[in-house]
Amino acid sequence: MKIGVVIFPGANCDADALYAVERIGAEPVELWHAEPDLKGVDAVILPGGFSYGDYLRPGAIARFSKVMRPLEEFARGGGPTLGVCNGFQVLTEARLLPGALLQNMSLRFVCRTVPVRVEHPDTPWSGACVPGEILHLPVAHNEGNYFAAEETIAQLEDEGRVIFRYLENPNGSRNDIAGICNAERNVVGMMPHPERVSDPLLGSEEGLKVLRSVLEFAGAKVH
Amino acid sequence: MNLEETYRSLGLSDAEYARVRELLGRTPNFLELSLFSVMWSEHCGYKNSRPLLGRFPSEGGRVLQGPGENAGVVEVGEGWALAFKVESHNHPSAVEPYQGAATGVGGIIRDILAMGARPVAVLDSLRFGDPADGRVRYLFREVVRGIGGYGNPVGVPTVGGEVEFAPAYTGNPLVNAMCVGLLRVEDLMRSRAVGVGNRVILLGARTGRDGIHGATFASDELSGESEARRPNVQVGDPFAGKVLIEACLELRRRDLLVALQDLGAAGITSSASEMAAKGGVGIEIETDRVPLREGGMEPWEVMISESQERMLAVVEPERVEEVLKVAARYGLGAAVVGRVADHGELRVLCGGEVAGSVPAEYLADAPAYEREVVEPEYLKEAQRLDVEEIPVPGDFNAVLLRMLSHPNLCSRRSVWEQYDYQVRTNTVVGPGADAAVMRIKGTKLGYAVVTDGRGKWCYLDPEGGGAATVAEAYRNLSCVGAEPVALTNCLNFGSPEKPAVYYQLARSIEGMSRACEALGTPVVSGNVSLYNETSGGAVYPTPVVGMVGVLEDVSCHATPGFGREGDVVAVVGASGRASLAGSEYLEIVHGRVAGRPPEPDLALEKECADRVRRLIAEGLVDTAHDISSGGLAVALAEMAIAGGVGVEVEVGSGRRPDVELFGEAGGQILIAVPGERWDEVREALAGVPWQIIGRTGGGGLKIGGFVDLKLEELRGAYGRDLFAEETG
Amino acid sequence: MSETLRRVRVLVRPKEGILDPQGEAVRRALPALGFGGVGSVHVGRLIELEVEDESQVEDMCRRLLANPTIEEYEWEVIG
Amino acid sequence: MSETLRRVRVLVRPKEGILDPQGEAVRRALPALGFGGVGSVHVGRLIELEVEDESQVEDMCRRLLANPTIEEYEWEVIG
Ligand SMILES: Nc1ncnc2c1ncn2[C@@H]1O[C@H](COP(=O)(O)OP(=O)(O)O)[C@@H](O)[C@H]1O
Ligand SMILES: [Mg+2]
Repeated sequence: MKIGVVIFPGANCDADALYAVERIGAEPVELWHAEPDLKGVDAVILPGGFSYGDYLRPGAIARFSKVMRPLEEFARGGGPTLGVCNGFQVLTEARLLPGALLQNMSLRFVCRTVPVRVEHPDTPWSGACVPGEILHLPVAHNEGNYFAAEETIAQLEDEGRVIFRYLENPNGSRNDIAGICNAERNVVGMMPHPERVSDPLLGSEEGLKVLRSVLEFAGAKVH
Repeated sequence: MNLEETYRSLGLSDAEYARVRELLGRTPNFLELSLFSVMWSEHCGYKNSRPLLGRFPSEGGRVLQGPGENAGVVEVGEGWALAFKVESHNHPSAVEPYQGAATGVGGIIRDILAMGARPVAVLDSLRFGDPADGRVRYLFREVVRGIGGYGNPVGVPTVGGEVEFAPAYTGNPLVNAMCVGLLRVEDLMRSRAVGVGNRVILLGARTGRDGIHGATFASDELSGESEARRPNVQVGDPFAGKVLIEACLELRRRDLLVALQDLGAAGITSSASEMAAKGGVGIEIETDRVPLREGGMEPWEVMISESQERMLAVVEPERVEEVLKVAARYGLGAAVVGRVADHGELRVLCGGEVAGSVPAEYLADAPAYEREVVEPEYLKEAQRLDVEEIPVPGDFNAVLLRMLSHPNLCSRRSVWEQYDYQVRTNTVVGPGADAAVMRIKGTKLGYAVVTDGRGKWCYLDPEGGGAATVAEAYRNLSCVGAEPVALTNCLNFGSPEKPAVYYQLARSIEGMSRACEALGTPVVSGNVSLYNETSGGAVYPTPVVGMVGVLEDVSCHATPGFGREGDVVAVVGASGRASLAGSEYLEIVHGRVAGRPPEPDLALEKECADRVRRLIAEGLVDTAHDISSGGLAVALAEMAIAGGVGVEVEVGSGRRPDVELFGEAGGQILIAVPGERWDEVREALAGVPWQIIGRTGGGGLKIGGFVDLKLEELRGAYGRDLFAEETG
Repeated sequence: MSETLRRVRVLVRPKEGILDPQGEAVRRALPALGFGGVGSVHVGRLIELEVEDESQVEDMCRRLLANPTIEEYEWEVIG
Repeated sequence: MSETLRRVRVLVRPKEGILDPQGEAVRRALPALGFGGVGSVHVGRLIELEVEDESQVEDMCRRLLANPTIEEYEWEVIG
């Protein structure tokens, strides 16, 4: 399976995402922001970092990158797409996911490992988890405070689209939301960094479960 | 303004001006005078420290590059090497703390980049005044935000550092940043310009008027006038910095560069003249080819601007096009601004005319001042301490809680949680331990990094304190299981023109050097920051040491937290040396900064630390922590809090309990070992002093009949948020 | 060419009802500095740019300069 | 009480000559988004607040709302 990792200028978790993809035994493919080509990948990860310095608003400039046109097509066509941290911010700016990520309530950048509950395993990025499973995942962000209009939040909850939820909310996000998916459930955005917990030497490899899900998902689809 | 006023206003002394005239054999024009003034500033020219720095031992088996380059480089193994250096940004941070700290991080990262290394870790060593003061709190908060504000986006994890508070730093905070870079030995780059006819390419941001005369500013005492110099303030652009890193690494990978140099203080002038002087060549810069951010800049302004996020590269003519292409792909500015020449001069051209030209080696060779080293008056008085006058407290629980919640001893979590310490997924042990441990992907190898500074001890005893600083760094690396290899340092002192400060500087260097020799850790790079003074006087003499160590198998490392109940808890190192002199306890509880701290016994120090390190490397010990600020009681509390497991120990030397509990000496390491492994450990410790003091377990900390506290109580005191607004 | 450029000022602010932690932080900081009697505080963005064609500005605001989910904007030509 | 409150608008922008990384990044991004003909771009802060006593505003700007080291500001009463 080929998993593409988009490299925006200013992204800084691209290498980590590529590494994690390798760790789950998939083939990592670099997708350069300026090339409108997904190189035939089966899934795409928009990694964390500070694309364009997070200037103006996180993700605001990156979402206009050339690579975003084929990516939007891919996502709208049901392709498994994961945005992590800044990647999540890009997906909301691109309207592939609802809502926005505001500045943390504390007004501080926060880098901390927090317990996160997997609410729904029926996405390509959570299928390897059991419902209610608790993963310990690091967050590292300044704008991770998920916000959407009341109706949108209610809809997300009703439709089971809150995929990851903080047990200890590090940023003030509504309903302790750590990650959501789109209505078709193939596009997931999350603030915690699963790719960072990808090796026992780093403390744990719990995060690989999130990424392995997409392998299972692809396998399931083939059968 | 006449000539005399001009050179004085640029910061040159009469004698220095005379020297310039003599060297040139003529009167310099304004541009040339500007070049000399920035290059002969203390900051760039090391006028007062150069003769002393020669004392540092700088050679060792693993050293690939000692002082004299943008960073020192040591070999790790399997073809890997580490480049590292620490640098100060004290003055800019005093004026504009966020941007001062941010650009400090950016600047040191580019020094590492210039060696051809990928920046992989940042550490920050910070000193502020009393945090009860509102302005101090503002400086502290903004400096920390600035470090994260640059380090986080640029994708280099900030994995360690220190923060200390003392009134001596009130008007003049210290903001030192260290960066470590990883490279293949064969990729080591240097900044020597060679090859007459080669092109000089300026990479990165456009040049503006920012930081004009920043180097001179950094070499001045802070005064009301500093406020007026505010247009000097530089703003960091981490996004541009990140792009610059990636582009330079690609240029390096594709072997497109002859030499590379960052632009720091004194901008193009400093970089070009140093590159030329090192290569024994000349460099011509055409200022009208330099991409500018604002109109109407004079050639001299272009030459000394300190705009951030720029690098200077020497490139063979036939590779220029390729270099420009790589830059374009990254959206990075790049312009050919000059060429390497055979005349040995830094020549500035504007509109085809020579605007100024001076031999590069003269610029690089500032006059050096040696002064007499005379013991200052204050020292004898400060060292006087009659312990009998210090009352023994009644309630040790209360004393310990008070100490644990003191800004100098409490948890630094509220600082380091603002830093991304994990990005790049190599951080094996992050902030909060004795040293950070990093892995090198694709190998079993790891390295550890730490910064240490003991300003108060250096104030009370410059030589002993200097040695203790190096010994502490050595011990901290050993506690995580790393073999200490080499160090970098930043010498933060007051005005060297004051005899007391010069004495502190000279003796600290002596003490550090002795420790380096005894411990076998050479100095491979460093930085000097003098004139750290305000009307309130000089800062504590604060040499900051950044040390790097190697782990052959990074999976065998240790952390401070107690991990199991029932472990044997032992102290390795000489007992009975702990003293209240210069201790945190003496200051926090009794309000005194006094006494002569115990001098490290370097041979024993090394022996003990090396034994512990070997035990860790062999996988026998995984829990270790040195006894440092706050003494035994604080060290035990930290281990219990970190691991969430309590401990019960006895103390019984018959000395005063406050000395036993809170005295400081250095040289001692606490280890916790499962009972079944103890015999093996004991055998390995044969020949060095050690002592079993108790066992882990229970829900808190018990020390003899003196301390009995629950983990929650310890956590409550220790875990305070340093940024929370004080009430009352 | 600079004669043909118009200067435009764009003001972007958090929409009514959207959490504004920065504004809130400023509001809370003011009394400690001795500034009493302050009601609401909101922090937004100011963007000043020079454009050749002001008919593009509305589109720029909607697509890039503001995020309609959380922000509202207004703009005017100032020179 | 709200009758006695005046609405004040504060504009804070990077001082002339001080680097404006945000403005620069936006300026460079615009052409790729199909917005040509853009000259300079500067990004600053907009602060809107309600105060009882507008004579305090100048002081507020200097001490809290702007960083006079690198920023300049202007303010006006808007209601
Ligand atoms: N305290 C010190 N100990 C050892 N080397 C030092 C010290 N201070 C400066 N150096 C060395 O002197 C050279 C010049 O330092 P500096 O001007 O800070 O370098 P750069 O211009 O690359 O930032 C460097 O090679 C640096 O490592
Ligand atoms: Mg350098």
